[in-house]
Amino acid sequence: MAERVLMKGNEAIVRGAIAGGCRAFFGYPITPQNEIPECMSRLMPKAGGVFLQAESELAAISMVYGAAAAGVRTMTSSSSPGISLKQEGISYIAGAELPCVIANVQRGGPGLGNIAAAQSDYFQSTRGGGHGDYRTLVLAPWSVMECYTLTAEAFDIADEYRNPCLVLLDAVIGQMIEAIEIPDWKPKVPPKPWTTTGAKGRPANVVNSLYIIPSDLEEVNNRIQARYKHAAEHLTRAQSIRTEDADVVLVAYGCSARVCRSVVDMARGEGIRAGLLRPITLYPFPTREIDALAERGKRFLVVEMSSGQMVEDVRLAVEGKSEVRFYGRTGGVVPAPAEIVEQVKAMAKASSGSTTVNRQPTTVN
Amino acid sequence: MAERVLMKGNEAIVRGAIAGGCRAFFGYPITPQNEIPECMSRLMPKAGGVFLQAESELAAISMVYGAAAAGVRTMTSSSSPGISLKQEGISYIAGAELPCVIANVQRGGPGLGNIAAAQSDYFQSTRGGGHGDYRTLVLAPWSVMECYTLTAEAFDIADEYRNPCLVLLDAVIGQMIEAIEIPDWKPKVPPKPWTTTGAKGRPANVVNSLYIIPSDLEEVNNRIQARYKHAAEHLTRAQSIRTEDADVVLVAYGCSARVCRSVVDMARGEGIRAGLLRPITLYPFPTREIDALAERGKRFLVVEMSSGQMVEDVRLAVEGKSEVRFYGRTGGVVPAPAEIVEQVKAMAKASSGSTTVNRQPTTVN
Amino acid sequence: MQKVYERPESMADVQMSYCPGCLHGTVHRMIAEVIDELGVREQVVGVCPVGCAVFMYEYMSCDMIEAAHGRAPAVATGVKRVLPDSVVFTYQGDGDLAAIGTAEIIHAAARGERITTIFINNTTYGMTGGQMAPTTLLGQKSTTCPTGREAMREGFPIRVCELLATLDGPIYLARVAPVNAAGLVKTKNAIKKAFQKQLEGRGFSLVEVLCNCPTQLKVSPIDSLKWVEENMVPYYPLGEFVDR
Amino acid sequence: MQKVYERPESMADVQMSYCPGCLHGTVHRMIAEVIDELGVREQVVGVCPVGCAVFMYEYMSCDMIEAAHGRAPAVATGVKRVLPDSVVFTYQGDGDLAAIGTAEIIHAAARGERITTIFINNTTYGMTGGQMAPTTLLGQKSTTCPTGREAMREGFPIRVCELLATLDGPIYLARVAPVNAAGLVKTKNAIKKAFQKQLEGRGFSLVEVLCNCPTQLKVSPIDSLKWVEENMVPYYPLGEFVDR
Amino acid sequence: MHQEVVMAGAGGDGIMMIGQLLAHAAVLEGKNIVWFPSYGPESRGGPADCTVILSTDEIGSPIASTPDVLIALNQMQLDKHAPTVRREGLILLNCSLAVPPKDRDDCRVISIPASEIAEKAGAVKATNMVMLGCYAAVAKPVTLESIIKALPEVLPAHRHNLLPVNELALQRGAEMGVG
Amino acid sequence: MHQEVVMAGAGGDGIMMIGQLLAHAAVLEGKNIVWFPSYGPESRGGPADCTVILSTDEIGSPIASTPDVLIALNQMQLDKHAPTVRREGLILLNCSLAVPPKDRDDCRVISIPASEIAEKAGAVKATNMVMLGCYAAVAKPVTLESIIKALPEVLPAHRHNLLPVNELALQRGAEMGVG
Amino acid sequence: MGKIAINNERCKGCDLCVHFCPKQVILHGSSFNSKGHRPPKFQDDGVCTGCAICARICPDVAIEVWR
Amino acid sequence: MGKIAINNERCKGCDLCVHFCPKQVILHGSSFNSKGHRPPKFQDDGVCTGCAICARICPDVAIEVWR
Ligand SMILES: Cc1ncc(C[n+]2csc(CCOP(=O)(O)OP(=O)(O)O)c2C)c(N)n1
Ligand SMILES: Cc1ncc(C[n+]2csc(CCOP(=O)(O)OP(=O)(O)O)c2C)c(N)n1
Ligand code: SF4
Ligand code: SF4
Ligand code: SF4
Ligand code: SF4
Ligand code: SF4
Ligand code: SF4
Ligand SMILES: [Mg+2]
Ligand SMILES: [Mg+2]
Repeated sequence: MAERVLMKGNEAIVRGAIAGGCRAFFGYPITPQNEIPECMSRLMPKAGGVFLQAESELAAISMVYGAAAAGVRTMTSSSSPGISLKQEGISYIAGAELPCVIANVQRGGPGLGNIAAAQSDYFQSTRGGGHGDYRTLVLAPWSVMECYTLTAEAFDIADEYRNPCLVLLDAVIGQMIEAIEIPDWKPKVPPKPWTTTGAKGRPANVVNSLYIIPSDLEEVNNRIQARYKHAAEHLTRAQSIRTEDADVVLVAYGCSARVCRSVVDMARGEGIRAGLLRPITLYPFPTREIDALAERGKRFLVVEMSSGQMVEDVRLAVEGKSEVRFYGRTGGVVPAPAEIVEQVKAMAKASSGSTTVNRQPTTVN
Repeated sequence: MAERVLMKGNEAIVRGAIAGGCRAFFGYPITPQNEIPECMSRLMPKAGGVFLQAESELAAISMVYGAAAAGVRTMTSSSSPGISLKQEGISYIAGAELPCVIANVQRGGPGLGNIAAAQSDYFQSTRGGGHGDYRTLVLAPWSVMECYTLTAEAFDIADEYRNPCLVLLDAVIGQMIEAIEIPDWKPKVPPKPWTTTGAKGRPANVVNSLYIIPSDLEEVNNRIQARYKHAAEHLTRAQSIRTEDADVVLVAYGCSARVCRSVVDMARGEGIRAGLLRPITLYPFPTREIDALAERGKRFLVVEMSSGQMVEDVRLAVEGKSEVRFYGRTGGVVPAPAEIVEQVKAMAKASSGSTTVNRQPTTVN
Repeated sequence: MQKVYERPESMADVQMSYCPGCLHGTVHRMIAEVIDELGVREQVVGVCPVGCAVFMYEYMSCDMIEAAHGRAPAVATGVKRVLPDSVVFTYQGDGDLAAIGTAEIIHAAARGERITTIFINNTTYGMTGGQMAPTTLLGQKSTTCPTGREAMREGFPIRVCELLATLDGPIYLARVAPVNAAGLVKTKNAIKKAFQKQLEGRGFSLVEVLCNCPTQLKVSPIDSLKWVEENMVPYYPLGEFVDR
Repeated sequence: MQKVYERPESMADVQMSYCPGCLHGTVHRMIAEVIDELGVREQVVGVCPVGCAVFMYEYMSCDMIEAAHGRAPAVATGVKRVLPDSVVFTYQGDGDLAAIGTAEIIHAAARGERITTIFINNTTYGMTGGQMAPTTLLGQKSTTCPTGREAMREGFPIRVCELLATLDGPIYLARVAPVNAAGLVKTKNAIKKAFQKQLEGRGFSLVEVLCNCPTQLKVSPIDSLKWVEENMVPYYPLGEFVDR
Repeated sequence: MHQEVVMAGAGGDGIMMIGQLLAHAAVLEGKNIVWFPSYGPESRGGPADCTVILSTDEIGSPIASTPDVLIALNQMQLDKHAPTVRREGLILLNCSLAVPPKDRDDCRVISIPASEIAEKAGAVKATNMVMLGCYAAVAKPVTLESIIKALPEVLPAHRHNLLPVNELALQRGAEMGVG
Repeated sequence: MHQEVVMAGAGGDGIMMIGQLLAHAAVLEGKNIVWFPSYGPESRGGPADCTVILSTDEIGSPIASTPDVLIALNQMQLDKHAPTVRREGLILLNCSLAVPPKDRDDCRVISIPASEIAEKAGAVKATNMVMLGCYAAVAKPVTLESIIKALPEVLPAHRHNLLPVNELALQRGAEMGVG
Repeated sequence: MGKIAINNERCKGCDLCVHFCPKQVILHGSSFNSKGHRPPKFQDDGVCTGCAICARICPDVAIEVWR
Repeated sequence: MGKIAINNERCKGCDLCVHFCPKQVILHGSSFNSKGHRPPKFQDDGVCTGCAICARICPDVAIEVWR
């Protein structure tokens, strides 16, 4: 067994990033992600990279834009309100077809909210909270180990798709400590002939998202959409846990998936065949995997620490073929396994209907 | 016939706002909405209200927050990149349960994009581009007349739901001139005992979105979600044009609905029974209306000036009961009626399948 | 004997969440006293920052608004513009005012908004755990400049009063340090003057209060006041910078 | 006879989209000349603003980045920090730099970023149609202050050089006005000096260029230069504000 | 009655203004109209065009992708828009600054030396009015009277001294259309 | 083996530290662990608690909603967390600062005067260690040896002079648990 | 002649009053309050002038003064 | 002794060169270029010094200078 070291999720983000070739970090403090910039300020100089605390989230994402244009693997991190501030910048990065990595350690919202764990930025993350037809590719770690590996991989993905890649976690995943085995990691860096590094021995390069002629901009959009299509084919990832024989499939990511992992065993302890489908990529979403389960008649219970956001992606995947229920807690409340077990039991008992919604908030149409 | 006056969409926003009781406008220039602040700077002082050009969109939305807290009907306007910058502020307004009106005259994106008309901020508008479990109530005028009336009404809605209300248009609707009849308008202003206007003869009021205890914040979220549920029941609005006997129902809003209005007649001219379902509220979305049409076997062609955003709401409403196709143009390209007629024809010919996607970008899963 | 000093009416009778010895509470009380003395409590609308003083709305007994991080001057502008007879103040830390909120404070000052800002410069982001602030001194360590702030890496600390004094909008700008008996009196006087200037309706007023953060400095409250006097005052000279 | 003046190598041979007589083009050319004279074209990364100069990337023959409105100094910081040997400049209008981008320019200056900013102060938002800028003069009309700027309503114009001069990070700050033959020479010299300062690697440099906007002023190009001289220069005094 | 007109010139040509004048005249006649502008990236002197749709019915798309009528004030704009005009449509051009298209013999093409006519009428600036007058006479979207009646609403008050020359230009243009 | 412990005290009590110490010891023994903190809004002196879950299996929820064990250092935290402990769970409290709960006779409740024991061992600051030692002896999540072995990893290097007193406090606590 | 009263439950034991009192009649405390802080002790030996400096510095508004 | 050449197609007829030439050898133009601007005329009567002030002010980089 390789050596296991104890690490906080936020620290694993930093170490994974550096392993993934990140050499420039620009951030601004905000709880519950402060360990990321703090740890970066210690480790990045040792890795020969740049750490800079920006004057704001706007400045941070713009510095990322500049460093990405200059061809360096770069990232920023923040938590919900700070991520909202970066939306214009993220849209620019997507529009200029630049790679970068962004970590969002979600907290309770809306507004100032609180610093507890929430998953209410799912729409913002997967639908693009900024303007225009872009998306961020979204990875959702559920363990400290995945904080490390998915962050490292995020840089490869961002470079491959020339698009921002978001690592979406929450206060629990960011703040918890687990033992991990540090993997060997070799970044895959594609050539970047488009960088603005000084026009030495080549024509001048321009990094830009302005296309004043609509058909030119449409062409860019088509190129970007084609990349998303490619990602849907090649990047989508989900973990299935005991779904094979399951009657009720829980769908959850990140912290709520951890809770649901306990629920699966507890429910089975009570004789209910429960399983868990855990999307690892939230965009692209594992539509096909869920559709396949729906085809086999499985019923779904979507669990989120939100009032119902990912449930829309599940419903879009299921498209009426099977029942989709939702259970959510908001405002930083982490649901206890027992509450969810109750939901699973109720569902196992009830005859299959169409989409229903339980107790706490609601699906949204 | 009452007197008809020629007016630009953007100007109608201003005049509708003042008729709706708006007495404080805070904005920042950006094309294609500059007529809004410019016209406000002339008309608001005459109405005894406040016009102030802020130093940025961030400041503008924060000034709106302050003025709303002080109990005055207030609004801001911008276009796509500027709206992205307001996302944190909008989330705060929603979290503090304040009313306000925001106009977004959408332009081509992502990034700097261009200044032509687009509808690619639909996700941002209807899913909340900011963090947390809030939504903005979204009204989508398709004529200069509606620019006036829906903006006026937006203030009543915002006050009733204590939530930001977004008037979502685009460069075409904002820039075009039509003749309108100025209606009589009586704002409905509810009492606002929660305003921070100085604690005179009452205990001090606090306007705030910070709830450090998760269960407190969850309670706020439940209250907010209950309002959205109420809105879904009472606020949802859509216009049906020749859908009764239609085989193919076009679904479109704003500028693309105008184009589709032409398409309906053209298609019928060619013997195809086409109709148009035009959502006037985008959030809450007319799910029930679309579901009812789907129940009756109608097939849908969603037309957007985006790579496919509202189509998700249509698919969520249809839930596999009927076929949903998508046709979109992006980057500021306005589709010509003839292109869409081709799509309708192809659809009328083809046998019904499930969701299919045509030519230009794509649905997104 | 009669009572000569008690909780001012404008302060709520609750426990504050600040660390022991943190001057946030001291400055809160001075503001409340000034509001009482000017008899304007019922006109006051205060705007809280995001920072350790984020809960200030619980500690005051006047109307209060919680602003987004850095945006308090814009929120205050929104209030004052629609309620010209109100007395509006913002209370902001150095992260809030001099980092993320730089544009908002400069433009509120340049516009000569009739508001008053109490600016708490404690050279650190107290609330989030002692990260570098724009006012962190050269050489000073923080959780994001663990080897000490270096000019050519993290840049130079910003002197807010001097910066704002180049604008035509402010009518009162002062820097004070309530770290000794005389400083306490001067601080209170400056805050009072700033509010009085607002009542004159001619422009913007701000008082920069050099404060301690014993927690992030990791010293006792008393030593933290000495630290302010010995390290901050030389770089941030005290005095009135604008008075017109 | 030999050619003594032609298009500098660092400028692309294309038509610019500026209005007739607009000095944006004049200043572009000076920047290109300086880059040529210093022989650094292959190290240059320029950052364009959002404003009339938004297409500058088409007019230069060096690497260029289009920044979001106001964020050019942060973008430039990102570039310079990861490519310390590059020569990085931003080109920004008064709306871009002194309104939405206030925080970014102040902090880039305070950090002493080794970049150069060419700041075009034309007292207006040219690109969007002549709205009020932070630098619009008192009394000056604009499409958002149609009756003329009033101090107690729209606030006072901001003097950027004076503002930045209170910081320790800038090593060169100058204001020039290329509105007459002497001004042309001084402008070019100031731009060159600013770039040279960057090459010294000690801090931030900025040249504020008082410019015309004949279109929004609604006067002829020649009259617009007179307007700059008669109305702007008295409020925005020319000279070097920092040189260290 | 339903007519879609694209008017195209350079910034400063007064294209937007004749579009709005036509719109006002149509409103006077109780018609429905939509006016829609489009500008190039240039701040001044770049291409500028607008679309006016007049109809006695409800107007759908505000964009004329295959207009019935093109009014082109210069060569660049003629070249750009001529191909979009519908078969059997009308192309009206200012032959002072442009030559008729070779490949649109499926359309009615009318060339008038509008700049010269305007100059003779008293102001080159009124070239736009000459074109509008001619269009009104040829395609009869509204009467010339309605246009003349609408003039004071469109011309800013401080330009009302120019009413006569504009009116004259409209009439001269109309004569070209009738003739 | 699967055990969920909540440790609760005030900021400055070293709660987070004993949680991490337990985690390190568990890793030394090849167990899976999750440690998770929670702070109040207070900057200093407010409530601070952490959860440690130790297991020989994969760990699901990192939050212990019904913990097996509560270690409470003061009354407020005891009152807050005692009701959450599972039936037949363990409540360990510092009776120097808190009195045992009246309504949890379904649990094993152990009260030790940890502050006094720590003071006698040489430092009140080591109260946390006394509690951890006692817990280790009673519930045997890991051996005391593993904890002592892990101590240097958790204590910052400049505090290594305090290793002996901490070790002593751990042992005194363990003795309370065994006794 | 003055006297002060310290609200022990509000006091956080920062000792700033101890340090600021010009007459040194406030002494470092030794017993804890319910929150674990040690409020100082006012030693009322008639020396207190009621100058209220202690109350002015007290960050927790824990001191009242009589004169 | 100098001379200049004006690139008529690039010129926007702003007349700044006309105004700035110390020798007044650049005159307001009368014919239009293809974009509708009126480039000025260089009147080459040997007075031009090749000082290049005209080229330095020209916003459209339309002037080349020989000396
Ligand atoms: C948009 C946003 N960014 C960052 C934060 C996190 N944050 C909270 S307080 C704070 C800094 C507070 O420092 P300062 O203003 O100096 O106040 P202090 O705590 O020192 O009194 C930060 C960065 C936030 N809440 N929102
Ligand atoms: C976030 C955002 N806000 C607003 C705009 C619109 N905008 C474009 S240019 C500009 C102002 C330009 O003024 P200035 O910087 O002075 O440059 P000038 O055009 O005068 O040269 C504005 C507000 C934008 N593109 N993005
Ligand atoms: S962290 Fe610092 S500023 Fe914040 S309350 Fe504690 S001592 Fe005061
Ligand atoms: S609008 Fe003004 S600043 Fe912009 S190009 Fe024209 S003259 Fe120059
Ligand atoms: S009132 Fe003055 S003398 Fe009396 S205890 Fe307080 S500080 Fe000391
Ligand atoms: S200053 Fe106040 S809080 Fe501090 S020790 Fe004295 S009474 Fe207690
Ligand atoms: S070079 Fe000098 S003298 Fe010759 S035309 Fe130009 S400005 Fe005039
Ligand atoms: S300065 Fe240049 S653009 Fe202007 S008139 Fe002279 S040559 Fe033409
Ligand atoms: Mg601070
Ligand atoms: Mg400008």
